[in-house]
Amino acid sequence: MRKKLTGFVFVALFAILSINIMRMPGIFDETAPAYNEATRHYLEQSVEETGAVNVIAAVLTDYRAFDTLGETIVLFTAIVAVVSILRPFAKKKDPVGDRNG
Amino acid sequence: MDDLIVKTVVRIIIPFVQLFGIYIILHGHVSPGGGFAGGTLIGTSFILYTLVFGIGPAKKKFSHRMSEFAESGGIILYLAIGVVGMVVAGSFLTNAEAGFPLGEAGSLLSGGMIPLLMIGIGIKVASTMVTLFHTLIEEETS
Amino acid sequence: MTMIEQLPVINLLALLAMALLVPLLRGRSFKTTLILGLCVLLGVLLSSILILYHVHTEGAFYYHFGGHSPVFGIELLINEFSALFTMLIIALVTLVYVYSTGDATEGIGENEYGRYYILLFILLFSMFGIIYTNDLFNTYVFMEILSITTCSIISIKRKKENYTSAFRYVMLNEIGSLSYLFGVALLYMITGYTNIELVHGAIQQSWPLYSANVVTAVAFMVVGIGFKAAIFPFHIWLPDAHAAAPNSSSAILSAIVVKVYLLILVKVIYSVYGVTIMTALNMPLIIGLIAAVGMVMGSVFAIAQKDIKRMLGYSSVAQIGYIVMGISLMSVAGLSAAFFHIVSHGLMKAALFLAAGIIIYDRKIRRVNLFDGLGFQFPVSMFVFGIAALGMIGIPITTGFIAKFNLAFATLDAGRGIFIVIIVISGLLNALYYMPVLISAFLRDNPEKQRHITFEKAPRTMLVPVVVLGILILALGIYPDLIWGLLESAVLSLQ
Amino acid sequence: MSFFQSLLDHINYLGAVALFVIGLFTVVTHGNLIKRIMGINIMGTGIFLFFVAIGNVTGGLPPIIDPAEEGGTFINPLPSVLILTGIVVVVSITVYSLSLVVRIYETYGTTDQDEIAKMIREENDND
Repeated sequence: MRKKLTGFVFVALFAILSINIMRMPGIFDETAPAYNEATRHYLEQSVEETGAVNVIAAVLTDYRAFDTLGETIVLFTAIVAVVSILRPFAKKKDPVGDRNG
Repeated sequence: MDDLIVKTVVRIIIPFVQLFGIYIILHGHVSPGGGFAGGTLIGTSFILYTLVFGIGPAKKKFSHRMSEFAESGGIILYLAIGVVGMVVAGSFLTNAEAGFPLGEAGSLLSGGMIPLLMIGIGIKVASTMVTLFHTLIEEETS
Repeated sequence: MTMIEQLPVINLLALLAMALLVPLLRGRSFKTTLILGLCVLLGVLLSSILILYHVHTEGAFYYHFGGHSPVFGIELLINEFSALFTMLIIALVTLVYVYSTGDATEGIGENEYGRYYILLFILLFSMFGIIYTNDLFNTYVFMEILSITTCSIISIKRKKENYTSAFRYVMLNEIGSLSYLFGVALLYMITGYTNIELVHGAIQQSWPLYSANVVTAVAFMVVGIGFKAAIFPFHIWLPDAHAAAPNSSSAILSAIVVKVYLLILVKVIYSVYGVTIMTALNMPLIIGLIAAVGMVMGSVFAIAQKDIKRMLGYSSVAQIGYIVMGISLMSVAGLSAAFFHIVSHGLMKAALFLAAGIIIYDRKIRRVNLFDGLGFQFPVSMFVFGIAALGMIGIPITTGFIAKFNLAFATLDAGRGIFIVIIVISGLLNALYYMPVLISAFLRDNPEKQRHITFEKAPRTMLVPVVVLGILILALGIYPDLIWGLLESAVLSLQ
Repeated sequence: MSFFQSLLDHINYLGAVALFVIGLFTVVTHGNLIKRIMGINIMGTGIFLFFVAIGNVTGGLPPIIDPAEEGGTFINPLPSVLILTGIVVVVSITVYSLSLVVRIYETYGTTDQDEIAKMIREENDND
């Protein structure tokens, strides 16, 4: 019985969300609200400002480079996290004085 | 998986996979792709090597020490480029004003700091994938 | 760009560089890493104070990355709000860092020390980033770094229940982050910006036109941050997570990390949407009800707890209800009461966890009913524990009383007088679970029937921070104007 | 007729929201830990589809701007950049939770949450 109830709750959630989605703007061309002067700047000026032809690479590593720095730190943290769980004890092979992990 | 055919085939194609990965990273600012995609390619080639030849020889190819260096190396390269922008042009991670040569758009040597950052990201992603895979694999054997 | 305006990024880089340096310092003894870490923390504290002074005198300033305008680049906004809270966070973390040199490594393997401190510095880096940044998607990236570091700190000790509580924490945290990201996507759909101020400007006119977007975005963002900040109905992960973590890190988790998510909630409600939209969607009443339920139920659950750290975890859930109540009043008085409670709860909860940590570190007991007569064997830590517990209840001379008093006043001004009843009830419930611990510690005699006071032999690096926290709790209680002016200007800088 | 037209316009968003809700359902109701990690991935994919659907421009080319020829409609590049960042985040969360599952399986011998909860309850009763 509980399974049916939770199933019903999620169907209701999807119904509410899709009703809201239908009331949202479904425009997919230059007049869409998301296609504003920021996008036009990326598409028109990015070649002169960054010299990169691939606009996505230009945005990724020049305009929003701080995001990508955060990204590499997420990767670095993921390694430290996984290593801290799965490599608990100093291995025979590794130098025993390995105090900083 | 010590089947001879698989070993020889893998030994032949791995250099080409890595070469293609390096191509994708270096051409990140000219054609689709870039640091993330190219790094994944190189990482997968190491994982393929580990799968076929087992963890022992793979550890020699991509030792614990080297993976440690590659991880912090990627980030240090990224930070160094950012600090250059900060020192020269006054704000972190600047490209054009910080004196990085923009070069002629569309050519390989264009884009100022973008290819350098792409290489940094590529090293980081590749070494992350390989280290995580080795950690998970090592877990079973130890 | 004058030198002062480079300081925020220098702070971020210093914390990050320290985190990267720890694995490279493997050769030398561990002492040098600790001392170097302390220098970095003190340096960042000093520069945060400098930034706060600069912002207080010359006003807020922006830091554009790459020299791009905020329309298509990322920027940091350093105003009273971000300068003040980064300074408070680094000050509290430095205190807990000094404490952790003795205790955090208890229960972790021999070569784990380095990993714990890498995670600690990255945790600090992401908290600074969250409070500084003026970009919604950038906040999401830093939130993810914060949640991975928090989860791995929780699961660093090699105990069975750590892994299950850490796993449940990851799952619920991920639901929270992805809901927040869904809110950001909805806002991006109608404005095209991810910069907080530009989104604010664009929403003011266009929200009646795209009301479906704004309503869904508000709902998802508040629920998402609710999951992460452990606001009442979404708090399930907090007690186990904070009980499993090492003592000093549960102090950091409970006193600081949860508050950072509440600061994001404040940024979202006040800087992104603004009071007009929130009152139009009558969100204040909904959030106020959630907070009221949280205040009462959090304390009710805490009463039933046997493990001291789980009890402190549940009491955190109740105190978060207070803060969210202050935020939901949508008034300057309400928000400054909420900020004051963030500061006072941070101090009190850190003092409680650190004091309990000394006892757990020494006696390895965690059951609440085994605290009989510990007042004689652990006078210093039990005394500070007592001050902080009285503060939580709201006894006059402590900072807790000032916080609750201002909150009550703020609810009166905002015309929601009935919430005062809830505040009083919650205060009584707090007394119900803190008093027994104090009574059994000071009045009952311990198994060894020891009546004379013998000072505990915990290392000095653990006792000094606990005493400093006790003094701060009393100082803020007696003379709250120390930071009240700063808090007021932080609130005004958000509008 | 206009309802079907608007339904067609919003089909990307509906698909994204459907994925999000299915992922949420999997995370909330399933007991098996690995299935819950898969649920998180489904949720992440749903949101990234939603983000990219926002940036879609009908008839837009991928934004590789050839300096020679002018004009041409391009898709909005910003959502794609945000997704590159988002994918890496969901990957690292998945790796972390998988390593947790490895440890949980090692200590409890099962990856089913209800059995683990039962074991914990038994331990709490007798100690």
